[in-house]
Amino acid sequence: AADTTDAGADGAARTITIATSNDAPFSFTDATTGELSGIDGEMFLAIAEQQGWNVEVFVTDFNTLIPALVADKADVIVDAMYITDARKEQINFTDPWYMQGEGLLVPAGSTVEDRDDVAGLVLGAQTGTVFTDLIDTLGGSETQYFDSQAALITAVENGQIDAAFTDSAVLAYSLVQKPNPKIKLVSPYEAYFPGTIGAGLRMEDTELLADINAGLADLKATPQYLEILQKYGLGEDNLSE
Amino acid sequence: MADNIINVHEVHKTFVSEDKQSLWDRFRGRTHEARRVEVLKGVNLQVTQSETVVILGSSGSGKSTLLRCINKLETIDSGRIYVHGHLVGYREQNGELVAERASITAKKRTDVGMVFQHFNLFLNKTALGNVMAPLRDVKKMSAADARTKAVHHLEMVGLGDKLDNYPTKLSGGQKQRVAIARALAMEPAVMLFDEPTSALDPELVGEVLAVIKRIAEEGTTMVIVTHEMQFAREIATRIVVMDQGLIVEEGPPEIIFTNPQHDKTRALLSRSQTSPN
Amino acid sequence: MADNIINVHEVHKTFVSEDKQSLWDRFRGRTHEARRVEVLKGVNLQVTQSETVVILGSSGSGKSTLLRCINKLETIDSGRIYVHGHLVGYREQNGELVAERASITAKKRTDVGMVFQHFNLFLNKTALGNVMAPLRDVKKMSAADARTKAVHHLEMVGLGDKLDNYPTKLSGGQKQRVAIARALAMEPAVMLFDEPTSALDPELVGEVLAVIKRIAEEGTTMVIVTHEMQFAREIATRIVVMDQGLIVEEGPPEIIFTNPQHDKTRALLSRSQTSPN
Amino acid sequence: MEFITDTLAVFPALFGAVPIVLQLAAGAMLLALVLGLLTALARISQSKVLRAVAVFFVEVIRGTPLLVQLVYIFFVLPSIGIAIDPVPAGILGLGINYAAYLSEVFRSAILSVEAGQTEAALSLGYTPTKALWRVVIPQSFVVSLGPIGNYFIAMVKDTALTSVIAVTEILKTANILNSQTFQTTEIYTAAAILYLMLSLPLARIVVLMERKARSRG
Amino acid sequence: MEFITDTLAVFPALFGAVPIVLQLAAGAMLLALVLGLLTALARISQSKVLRAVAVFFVEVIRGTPLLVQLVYIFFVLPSIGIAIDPVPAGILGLGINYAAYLSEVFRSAILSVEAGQTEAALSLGYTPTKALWRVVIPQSFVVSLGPIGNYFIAMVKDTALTSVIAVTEILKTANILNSQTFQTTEIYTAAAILYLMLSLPLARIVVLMERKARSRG
Ligand SMILES: Nc1ncnc2c1ncn2[C@@H]1O[C@H](COP(=O)(O)OP(=O)(O)OP(=O)(O)O)[C@@H](O)[C@H]1O
Ligand SMILES: Nc1ncnc2c1ncn2[C@@H]1O[C@H](COP(=O)(O)OP(=O)(O)OP(=O)(O)O)[C@@H](O)[C@H]1O
Ligand SMILES: [Mg+2]
Ligand SMILES: [Mg+2]
Repeated sequence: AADTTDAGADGAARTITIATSNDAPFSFTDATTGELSGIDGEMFLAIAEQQGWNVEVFVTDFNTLIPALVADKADVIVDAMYITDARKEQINFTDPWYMQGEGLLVPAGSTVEDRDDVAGLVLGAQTGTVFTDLIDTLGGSETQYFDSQAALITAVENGQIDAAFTDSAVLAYSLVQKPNPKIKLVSPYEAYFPGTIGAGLRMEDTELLADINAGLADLKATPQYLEILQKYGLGEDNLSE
Repeated sequence: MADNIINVHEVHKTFVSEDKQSLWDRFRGRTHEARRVEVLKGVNLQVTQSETVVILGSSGSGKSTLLRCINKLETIDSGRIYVHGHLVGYREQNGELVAERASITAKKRTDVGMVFQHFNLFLNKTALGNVMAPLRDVKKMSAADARTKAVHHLEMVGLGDKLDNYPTKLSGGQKQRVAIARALAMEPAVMLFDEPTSALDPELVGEVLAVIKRIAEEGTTMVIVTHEMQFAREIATRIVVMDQGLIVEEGPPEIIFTNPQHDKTRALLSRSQTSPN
Repeated sequence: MADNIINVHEVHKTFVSEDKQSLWDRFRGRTHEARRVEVLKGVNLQVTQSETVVILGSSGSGKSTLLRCINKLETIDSGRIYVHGHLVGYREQNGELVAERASITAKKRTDVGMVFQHFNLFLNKTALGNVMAPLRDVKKMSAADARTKAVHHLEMVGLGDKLDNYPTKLSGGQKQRVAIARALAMEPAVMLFDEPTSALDPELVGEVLAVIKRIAEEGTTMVIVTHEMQFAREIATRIVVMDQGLIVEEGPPEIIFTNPQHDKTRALLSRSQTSPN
Repeated sequence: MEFITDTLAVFPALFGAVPIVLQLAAGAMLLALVLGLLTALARISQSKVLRAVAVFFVEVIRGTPLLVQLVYIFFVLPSIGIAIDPVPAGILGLGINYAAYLSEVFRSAILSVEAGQTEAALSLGYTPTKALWRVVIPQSFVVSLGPIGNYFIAMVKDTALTSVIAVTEILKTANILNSQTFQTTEIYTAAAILYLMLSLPLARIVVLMERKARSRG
Repeated sequence: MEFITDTLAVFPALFGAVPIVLQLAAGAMLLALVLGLLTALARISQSKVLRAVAVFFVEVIRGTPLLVQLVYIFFVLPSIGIAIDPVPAGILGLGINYAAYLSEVFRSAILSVEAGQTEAALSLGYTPTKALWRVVIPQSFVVSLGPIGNYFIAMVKDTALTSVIAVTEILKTANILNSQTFQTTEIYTAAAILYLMLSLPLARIVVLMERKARSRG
């Protein structure tokens, strides 16, 4: 998968490998259809179609997405990754795709109503996400880091942690997939970390960056852009300027 | 008969050994017919207080098996073995032998001391530890009492200076003397010796035989299996000759050695005369 | 001297064995002084075509070491050993012995056949496979030729019906005869036997000695270490007596056996007369 | 040069995880020793049921990956009401896994003690149970020492697997550092060296213990 | 009941990962056998340098967790220009790791072949090298069969660790399924059973092979 970016010079369709941690609803292979799905997934498919690329998917833990990209395992990170300064030192980001913030997941019986209430509790986040920085500031009695969003949610369900911070879209989506009386999303909740999502590329792949940005601009100009967001429970609030 | 210390009555013992099976037979759970060897074919033997009975017999005649049955290290098919008038390892119920509780058998076994060909010292214990262990674990003696007694018995067998040696630091003859002290310290009514010197280098045999002789002279009741004819003749109050699972001849040594009746006895004696070992 | 098949000249051989060290000494890299034992102290021996030399000597006198040196299974300290006029395992350079290439030593070793006390058959090969292996691997013979030759030699030692038996399915005497066939098939100029029957049960000794005798009668040059005095007397054209690393007496068997000069020889002979084994 | 200083700079953060690793390994080993000995005794017991249970336990544990067992204990057991924190779950998972292997060590060590030892004890009036505990098992421990030591070293390394159940041991710490600083090479090199610093001295000790045990034999 | 049918429903998806597991295990075992034998030969060779290199290799590999080795190969090696796909990286990692262990198996098996075998071969005119390859090594393989088999089973289970380097083997497949359906219990139960279905028959085969080898002896 690594050096397929260079293929296609002879006119054959170019293959782009995307890296994802396979978390719904951002970018994941649908268990039933086998198709790449999700917000970021479908957006990238739209861009790829427009650019005439084939798409391959490389699945790895979230915290190894950047190492995997740098190690040439994939060409683009397409996984709802926040554009942050720390990450920008390692990789390039495209123009913003959309905006979203974190959600707070707690056991059903919890009295937590806001992130200020979690001081002294056992907190959890996914290894490698920006939320690890957030929970470090909240005064939890203990913090635990999980390799996947699913593990994080299960830990709340099991009572192994008292509060989990992660993408609100994931939390909402998981409750739709498997309605679970043991856990609840804190609502209303104003994100501390409203972030901008983008795709990540290796520093040197400037040409590909330009292509994706061009495709993205085109996509944003179509109604399909909002349709994708709405399909997975996001809306106009999440549009990036 | 009740004043017999040991009374072996019509004892039969059969070993059942499975034939070696091929890989596939085992895998498919096929079993061959078992091979059955009757090793004791109705043995009778009485041993009374202060006797020294020496059992002779060629290899495979069942001598060891007989000793092991007396101590219930083997089960028997039929017959009865009484020690001090009690069955060992069994209860009688409607004329049948039924296994008794292990703890009861254990208690009865303290009446019988056994010394093995290969010593069987506890390898993780010193000479002293070997003699003390059963005194503490079985007789529940205090550490101090057990120690005093153990030292006494080790001194009796001439090992007062080897108390703290582990078995690996003892010669064969020394090991066997520790084993004898260990058995004697339990004050059994009878001592069984199964070829106590045949695993020893020739030059070490003498020291062990000397110890056994001294114990005999003190009046301890003993049954000894040995191939040392000269020793047997000197020590035995009675010689018992076994052949193919039966006792074929018995009597005082002066008669057995000078006027053997049974062919087997003659063969045994003649063999020992021509070759010194 | 060049017509000697074997010429051992003033050979010295010392074994250096390190003393057993304690755990801590080893851990801290401390080494004790090595223990040095001079096992050959200047041995001279010539063997000519069709001779059958029998080496006698008590245990530890250096007999095995001498044979092993001849075949370069041991290095020597000083002296020279020539087989067919060539040094084995060494080149001479400015009067010093220098190790030669392993492949050259290997080639020279095919001139010398050796039969070991413990047979050392290749355990993963049948009788036939054992004899064929060196023919194929060393002599580079074709499978068919090697097979023919191997069968021939196995028949010579009376094992034509055991070709496909693995060593575990052969008796000790049969194993030793396979080992002899294996060595003979390489057509060595001389055969060395190191106590070829001492690991055998008494009833199997005869069959091996018979085979060796037949080979001797065919005129094969041989050096035999054995404790079988009767056999030595019958087969030897010359007896060599070793003691403490030296050859102390040699001569034709009729003289050595009837009129031994050296104390050691007399001791050896007298011992063998009193005890039949 | 920069690589070396950068790598060295990672160590302080990783050292913080060493106590957790030691806690995991010590706790799990204790559990494995007790459970392993019990399982071994069950396997050589008279009771058919006990034997079958022990065999089933050993086969299932040895037939599945430790990683799956850890995931199971941490994420699945809570669904039947047994919720366990990461470190205890790690101890439980490692302990149960190694118990299955140690039970085989104990079993073969017990069987390797000569029958003559038991017979001597019986002939002196020990009950079979007492002979097992006072004579056979102490001797079998000496035989087991080497294998136990080697399993302990393996266990120290296997603590790395608990990173998947959110235990902040060395590897997890390295992962977290990596997702913050992205100094992949330096961080994992430091982690590897730290594991070597833990396991090599242990291996030395095991060799020494084994020799010592043998020389006493 | 629903639990059982839900669990059974997971299997088809997991079965898809079995070929990858077999590919990993077979490839890694082949690599481990070759590299392990070479390492063993290096350890018993005359050359001090070769011996030192082999010891270093074995100690480093046995002193670090396989999980760390896999991460290293997959994420760190690319920084020095060696980029490897997940499955080849898994084969390489497992293969190198097991080579270190197999080298010890081979070494002790080679040393366990009686010196008499070599002496007989030498006396028949084999060179030392030829004696090693034609006489000693074939016999040592018979001795090694059992341990090799057991390491192979362990390796099949250790393929689970390659889930962290993005190999879609059984555990990774289970993780992926879990992040979409959240049927934690059913999914991991099915995964555990699948591993048992792979390793138990292998264990049976190893026992049979071992007995067979011994009976030929
Ligand atoms: N556990 C066993 N299973 C099967 N057969 C056995 C067993 N123990 C002994 N035997 C057989 O029982 C027979 C008698 O054995 P026993 O040891 O009593 O003979 P022995 O007279 O003591 O001989 P030795 O002088 O050689 O010690 C022998 O044929 C032996 O092979
Ligand atoms: N590899 C070795 N290392 C140290 N000493 C050795 C070695 N091989 C033999 N020796 C010693 O060399 C001496 C002579 O041994 P050798 O085997 O040649 O005697 P031998 O005459 O063949 O005796 P035997 O009749 O017992 O076979 C002995 O003292 C022996 O202990
Ligand atoms: Mg006997
Ligand atoms: Mg010799």
